Order: sequence, then C-alpha cells, then structure tokens
Amino acid sequence: MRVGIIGVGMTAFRPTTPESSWKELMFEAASRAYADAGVDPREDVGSFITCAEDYYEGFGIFDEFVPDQLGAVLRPTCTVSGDGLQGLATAFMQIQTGLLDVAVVEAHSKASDVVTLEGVLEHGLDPVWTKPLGPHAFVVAGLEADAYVRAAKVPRKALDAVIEKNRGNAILNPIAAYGARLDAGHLKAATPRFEPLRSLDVSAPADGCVVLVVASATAARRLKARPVWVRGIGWASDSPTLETRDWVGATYARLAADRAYRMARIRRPGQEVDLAEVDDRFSYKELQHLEAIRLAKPGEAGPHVARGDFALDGRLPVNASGGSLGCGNVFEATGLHRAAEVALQLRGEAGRRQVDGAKIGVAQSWRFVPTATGAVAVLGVGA
Amino acid sequence: MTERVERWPGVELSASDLVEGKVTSTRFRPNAKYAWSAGEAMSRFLAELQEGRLVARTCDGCERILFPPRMFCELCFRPTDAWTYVRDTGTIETFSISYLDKDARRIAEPILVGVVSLDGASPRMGLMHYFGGMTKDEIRIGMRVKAVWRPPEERRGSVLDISYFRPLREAER
Amino acid sequence: MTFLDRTTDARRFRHWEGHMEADYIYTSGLAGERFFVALRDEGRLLAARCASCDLAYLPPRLFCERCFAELTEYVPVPPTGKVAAATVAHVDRAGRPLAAPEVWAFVTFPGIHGGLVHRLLVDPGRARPGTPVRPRVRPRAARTGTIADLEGFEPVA
Amino acid sequence: MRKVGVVGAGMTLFRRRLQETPKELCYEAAKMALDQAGLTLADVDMVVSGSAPDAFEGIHMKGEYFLDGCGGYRKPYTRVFTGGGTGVFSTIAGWWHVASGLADVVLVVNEEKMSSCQPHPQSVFAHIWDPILDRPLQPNLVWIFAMEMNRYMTVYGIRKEDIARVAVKNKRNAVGHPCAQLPDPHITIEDVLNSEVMAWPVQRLDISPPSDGAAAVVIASEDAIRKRKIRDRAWISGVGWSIDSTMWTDRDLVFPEYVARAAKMAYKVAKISDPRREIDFAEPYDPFDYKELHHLEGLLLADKGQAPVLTREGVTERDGDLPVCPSGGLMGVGNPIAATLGIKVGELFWQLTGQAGERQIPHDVRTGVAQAWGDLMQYGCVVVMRA
Repeated sequence: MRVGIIGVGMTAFRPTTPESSWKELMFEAASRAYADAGVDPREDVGSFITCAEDYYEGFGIFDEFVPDQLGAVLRPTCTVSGDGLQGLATAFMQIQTGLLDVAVVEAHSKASDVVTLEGVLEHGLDPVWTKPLGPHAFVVAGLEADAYVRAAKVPRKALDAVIEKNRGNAILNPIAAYGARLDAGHLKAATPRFEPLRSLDVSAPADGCVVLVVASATAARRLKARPVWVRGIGWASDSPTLETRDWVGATYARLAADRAYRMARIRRPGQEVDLAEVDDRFSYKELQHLEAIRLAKPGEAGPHVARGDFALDGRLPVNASGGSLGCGNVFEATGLHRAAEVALQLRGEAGRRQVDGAKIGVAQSWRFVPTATGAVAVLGVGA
Repeated sequence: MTERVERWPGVELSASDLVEGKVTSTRFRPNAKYAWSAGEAMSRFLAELQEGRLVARTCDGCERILFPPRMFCELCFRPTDAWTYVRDTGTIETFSISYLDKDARRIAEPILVGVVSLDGASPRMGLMHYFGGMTKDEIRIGMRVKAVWRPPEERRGSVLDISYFRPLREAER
Repeated sequence: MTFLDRTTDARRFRHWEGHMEADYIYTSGLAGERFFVALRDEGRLLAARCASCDLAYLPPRLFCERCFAELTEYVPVPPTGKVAAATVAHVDRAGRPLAAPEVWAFVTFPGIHGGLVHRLLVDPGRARPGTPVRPRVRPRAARTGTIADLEGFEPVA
Repeated sequence: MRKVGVVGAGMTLFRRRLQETPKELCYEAAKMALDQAGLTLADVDMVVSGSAPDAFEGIHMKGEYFLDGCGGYRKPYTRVFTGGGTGVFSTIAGWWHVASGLADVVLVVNEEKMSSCQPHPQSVFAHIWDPILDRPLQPNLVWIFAMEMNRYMTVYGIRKEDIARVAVKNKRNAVGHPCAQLPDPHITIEDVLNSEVMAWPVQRLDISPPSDGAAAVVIASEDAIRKRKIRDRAWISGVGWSIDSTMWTDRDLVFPEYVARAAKMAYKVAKISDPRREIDFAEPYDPFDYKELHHLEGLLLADKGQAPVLTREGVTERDGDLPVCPSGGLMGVGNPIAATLGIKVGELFWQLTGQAGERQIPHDVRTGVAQAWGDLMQYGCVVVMRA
C-alpha cells in the first residue's frame, strides 16, 4: 500500500518566539497542515504522533501536553522519543497495518524556553563514563569532526563552502532564521570553539514547528489530495557508547539509507536522486552524511561542495532549504522540516529556492549529540 | 516459561549501600532551567490574576466558556472567539487531605487541595487550588467556595495571587 | 495568523520560570563496578572480553552489544595507547569561555575494541592524533571509584 | 491484517534499588525474552523500547543511552513514551512494526530505574504538572490519585474497604511471582485501612511502590512463528490507544473515558462485541488499588461504579469468573513504570501459554486483556491477546 504526505504545515523558524506558548506554536503549524491537506483533525485523522524529548521541553512527561492543540483529544495519540523522521516512519507503519489511513506527525522546537541549553545537552552524556569529566556536549562533535576531517582529508575551505552555501540558501527561504550572505571576512573571523569546529560551523538554535499529514493512497484519493509518496524509509542506530561507535562513516546514516533505498528500489542514489536535505547541524556533518547515504563517494563530498556541485544550481542541490546552519537547529523537528522541504520542492512550491523538475528527493536526519541515530526518507512524485 | 528460568536477574541494593558508597557510583545535579513563553492565552490570564480577575475564552463552536483560557478549542479545533470573565466563586469538584509535601515528606498539618469549578465557566471547568477557612472534617465535594485574593501589592501574576478558596458565606449566595 | 485576538504590545508577553532538576546517584553497574574497583584499588584499567566476537571492550560491559553474550572475562588494557581523535574546547560545560582551552581526546589501545574519551594533558597546540599516551592515575588517596580517578592521558615521554 | 504473536517474555526483579545500570537492566530482560523464544539477537529485525520520564534515571534522551541494552546496536530502533501508558503501549508499537510487514521479529524492551533520583523519585513528579497552572501549588503526585479516588468514591458511594480488597487480592496474588517486591500472603483489609494516611483517601497500602526493573517481550509474525517452529505463542488480536485533554481540571475524573475509547478500539480490532463474555481475564493497570476498579469500568468489564461489587463477590480472584491481576499487579509485584510490561503483557503471554507457574489461573483461559494508564490521568492503551 502506498503512503504519501498530503499536508505540510510549518511556522516560521525564529531565534525566539515570545508571543507563542509551545501549544500555540503547535496549533499554528497544525492548522496550516490541515488546511493544506484539506482534513478535519476531529473527523479524518486516525492517529497523531509527536516527536519530543522531555528535557528539551522542560516537562517530566511531555506527552501530556500534546493533544489539545493538534485536535487529538480522545484520539489515538503517542509520543515517539525521536527525530521527526522517526515519527514519519511510525505513521508509515501504522498506515501499512491497515488499522488507519490518515496520520499526523508533529515535531517542534521551543529551544528559547530552555535557559540552560548546555546543561540539558550535557545531561545526555553517559552518566558513568563521560558526564563526570565535565566536557561540553559539543566536545563529542569536535572529536568526531577531527576524526572525519582527517580520514576524509576535508580542507577548511570545504567546511566554509558548506556554511556559505546553506546560509545563502536560507536567505531565499522565508521560514529560515539565520539566512546570511557570508563573505570571506565573516568566515575568517569565526572563532575557534571545538577545534576543528569554529563558531560558524555550529548551527544556532531556533523555535519552530512542523506538522505533516500522511495518508494511504486510498485516503489520498478520497481527500482529493496530491500526495508526495514516501517511497522508502529507514532508520538505524550505531553504538550509543562513544568509544565503540564509528567516528568516521556515520554508520547510522548508511544503515538507514540502505533500508530506505532498498524499499524505494533505488540502486544508484547518486544518479537517481534529484535533491537532498541532510543534517548539517555541524558543518562537517553535511559532508559526512552525504558520503554515508551514498550521494558522494567517501572523501569526495568536500571537493564536490567546494566546486559548487551541491549549490542550488549544482549537479545535486543539497540543503536548498538552508539546512540547520541557515534555518536554525530545531532539534527533534529537524528531520521533519527536511521532509517538509523535500515535499514542497517536489510539489514545485519552494519559491525562489525551487529545484526545477525534481521528482525524487531524500531527507536525512540525525538525533544530534551525543547520539548515533538517524533516519532517511526517500520521497517522490509521479507514478 | 517462568518456571524454566533459573535466575531472575537483578542485584538488590539497600539505601545505605548507595549513600555510604558500598558500591561505586557518581553523583550529579543537572543544570536544567527554563523560562517558558506563556504565550497569548496565559500571558493575559496571568495579567488578569494580578488584577484580581479570572479570565476565560468563549468558543462559539461548542458554545462553551473555556477556563483556563486558551486561544483554540480542543474539541472543535478552531480558534476561540472572545475574552470573558468568570466569577471567583465555585464548587469543589474533588479534593484531598494531604499529609505529604512535594518531596513525599510528611507534614503534621494537612494541606487541603482540590479542583474547584468556577461559576460562569462551562460545567466542571476550573482549576486546582488550596482550600482554607474550613477543617478537614468540613470539606466535602459540592461545597460552595470563594477565592481569597492576596492584597494587590503582593500579587505577581500567578495562580498564587489567590491564597486559597474559602467556604462561600450565606450572604454571598 | 490562527488566533482571533493577538497582542501587539510585546511587553505584555510573560515568561514563567522553572526547572527540571533533582539530585542523582548513578551506580556504575555490574561491569562498571569491576572496572572502577580495579582502577580505584589497583590503578589498573580493565576491558571485558567477548570470546565469540573476539573483542575486548573498553569501556567494559556486561554484555556484547553485537551478539548479546554475557561478558564475564576481564583482560588488562595495555599501558600505552594513542590519540585517535582530539579537540580543543574553548568553552566550558556551561558554554562559558575558557581562559585556558581544554584538550579532549579519544584514546585507543592495541588489541582493544573502543577506548576512552578523556582529557588530554598537553598544551592545546600539541593535541595531535597519533601521539602515544598513557593514563595518568590520581594518587590512591584521591581515588573514589569513578572515571575521574584518571586525571587524563599524557604523552609517553 | 497480518497476524502477530508474542513468543517470549522476560523480566528482572522489581526492587526499590538495583545495582545494574539502566542499559544492563534492559539487557537482562531482553536476553531472557530472547532465550525463552529460542531466538538470538541476530534473529531480531527491529527494536522498540519504552521508558517513562528521563528524569527518573537522570539521563536526557535515555532511550538513546540504553539502546544497546535493548539490542538496538546497528538496528532500526525507536523509543515510545506515553507516560505510565508506556507499560503496554510499547507492545502496540512492536505490533505495528510487525503488522505493517516491515519486520518479522521485533524485540520490545521497557525499563525504569527510579532509584537514581534522590532522595525519592517523587521529586521528579513535580515536573509532570503544567508549569503555570499547577506547579506553583507544589503538587505531590499522590494528590491527583487522591482527587480522582475521592471523586470516584463520592459519586458512586463506594466504601474504602471495597477498594482495599484490591490491594489485598493483588499483594496475595504476588506471592507466586518470582520478581515481586511487595508480596504479602497475610495482608488484610484492616491492614490497608489502618495504614498511614498519605493524602486522604489514599493510604500507604493503597499505593504501589517505586521500583527499578526491566521487562521485555519478543513479537513475531505468523510466518516467522511457523518457519522457526515456535511453540509457545499468544496472538495479539486487538490494540487500542487514546489520550484525553491536557486540561485535567476541566474533566470529570469519575470515569476514564480515554480507557473506554482505547478499549473500544482494541475490541473492534479483535472482533469482540461482548467483552464481558468474551474476555476471560484481565491485567488492568493498578498503580493504586482503586485504579484497578476504575480501569475495569473503563475496559467495559464492569458497569460504572460496579467494579467494587465484582471484587467483593470474588469474581476477580484468581479462581473467580474474571481473574484480574493474577500476576499480583503493580500493587504486589512493584511499579517500575514502563517495566510493568512484564506483569501486564508478559503475564498475558505466560497465562495464555500455560507457563505462569504458581500464578496460573486454575481454569482454561483463552482471551486476556492488558491495559495501562498514564500522563495526567489522561492516557489509556489496551492490548487483547488470545491463546
């Protein structure tokens, strides 16, 4: 049974959103998604899925605070403690069982509600082996960046090219929080943070909410919707132990992509995929992820981005949305935002950042430090 | 299969094993602080509390008066329609007589706490609060109560701007 | 959009402060107990061996994450390892700028699967992958049976 | 719809404090469930975990931290979280992994380590309330139960001794459970009624204890069961879940409508039209004694306000017409929130495959229902299983 995205709703991503509670932010994105899909959540939806983590929200059990603003009161609803793409996978599975035919997936960030974001991230480190040493959580990213950059021989200018491209793309995206036209002076002035990472290599937090309405082919017909098909979806985790995971190859992304491509019957992703949205919450992650999901050969993502191959008008536009570097880090909503962007691109509704003629797009997510978990969705339009 | 299991795993520890360090362990207190945006509905709600008023929202879809106020109706899934006030009198829907504080420590004088539905809001809509001016033997479900407000200069825009709900007097009915 | 009434005076928006904090005691667990007692009492590092996968895990663990065998065999970690990856952090755990940057490393050992992420006790300019290092263990009296009983790793002279 | 069965279950001891790390607890339960199914980790296609607040363990994203203990290394792995509902909900998630056709064998592992939190896990419950409306009042978790219990008792005129019978029954049932934390063969109604008042009407012996523990079940497709010649299996024939509004002070707490919605959904999937005739035994969620009664009504196994009568008449005893919590429940075995999987879905599996040992219901049972409850008196999920 085919399953497709029939509704996309997002709020603007902003560094702060003092005018909205998290509930009000969710209501706004949900209202847009339901209007886009032409569904009434009180009548047409069989399941609601939120992707959230308690400490990002400041609640002992965030699941409590979900239903009202999604139209989910007294309906099947649950929280997936994961990235939004894992929520999309959950909707996909629920629909495939035949139990229901329309599901809603929600993910958001209200990062500006968190006063001590560093403290929350630190709280995710292994309590026995790592946390007692007192590192900033991004030390994990610094170490991985060092391992990857050395193994793949990525020059500084390739990382700068990722930053410049994504923040530049974000200027064309009305929802992006951090669009900017960067010049060599900006990049040179970036200060060291977690070497080799500098200030501009790290995406900044943003608030925002993304809601997708997902339906079976039958329900899509009934609702007269024009679906963007979920042709393949996969998710996977590498070892949670820092010391026994793959520090170079983003194995979680490779395994997730393998599953998603197999389901989508994609043999040569480099040739078959028209655009990609990959996790770039640290600049090197974009390159590492592109290699892991076989959109670049090992060690070649750096040279490609430096040559402009991943630019909006390049061979394979990557992060046309502006990515997390340009749109902001929306935490668990990151993957869902990328799926939403791919869906808009495939519908031809991406405005000034439209990639012409795109038929197949890939969205890839990672659950941020200190995890080694990610997901990949292959989306497509047409037969 | 339970009877086929030879060993039910798990190594039990006593409180002193932990506290006295008989097994190795680490200690930690996270730094997890928040400043939640109150947003449209709760910002107004808190501002009104500071003025000694209880504000609600109406929904023309289900013809309810929603308290605490919200900008959307959770049953109709539509934006709510207008601001309105409800009274500071109401009815005890349920209550407890608590001998526990927030850390489960015992206290001698029990706290009377419960849910009060407010006059002017739709049936059963209300808030959790303390009760006072009554004994633990007098409190009962269905009892009519009225808010006891803190003096204006002590109000901060909080549910604690109401000290507690006391019995409604005959003359106030 | 979406609401029928919106406040346009930004000063009216309120925030509500709170926290999600508590005190925690984390036990080292069954495998951790073996490691930290050996570290505290003897200043030794142990790895846990999975015979079927032929892997010696550091940090040691109760179970093999690959085959789910219960691990009961412990082997000593070689005295000298090398820096597999290093980073220089310019902010502390809370994001405050550090006057003296901290050096962190992932250290691996020959014949051991995994390693340890810990402090690298060198000047920031000398944080180089490939450097041979050994653990610097705190004096016996200062050891409490946690990973901080290691001060960090220092270059082998 | 693809036919899906439970083929193995395992659990650790439930105790106030265990030495194992959360991931070690996960491993012990998971390994046991696989062993009992006669499977290895290599047979597992996908992994689901369930665990309640991160703030118990004190680990942000604890589902990521313990995924290796759940067998999630280099596999598709997802954690689901519906408060206390997670105890049964993760099985529903496991079901859709298999029923969708994406997986043939799924390992479901639930864990809770509440003892990390000092001085008492109770402090964490302060964070489950609305920060603006509730938290300023410094609420204690027991309050919500006390308020719900009071309303239930008052509206239906239920006496405390009829509620205390549930505590007595379950703590006695737990005597046969090898993992039980608080079994008591000699407990009486008077013991419960004379126990310390915590938050009236809740007394100490009305409450299940906080616990450390883990539990796991293995779920497989009919094909996989046949191919691997697995003998002991119980079919998941119905699933349902539902959440009520966050605004709990606007709801009448006297009846758990959210449980009723979940139950109706599950019964419909299981093609059960008359649950009272078709269901042979039940494992409803019993973190407090009155909750068992409340949930029996929500499950439509008793009329509103009538569950205490069933209990008084012995219908819900292990040898009664409708045995309820033959495991000993949370009241007797312990309450490591999500890990109660082992005494809800796990117990259904063991009873339906005749492996419950001393706890085995003496007459033939073919259909059982497990239910969990969670969030702010708001979440219901239901699994129907058949022999």
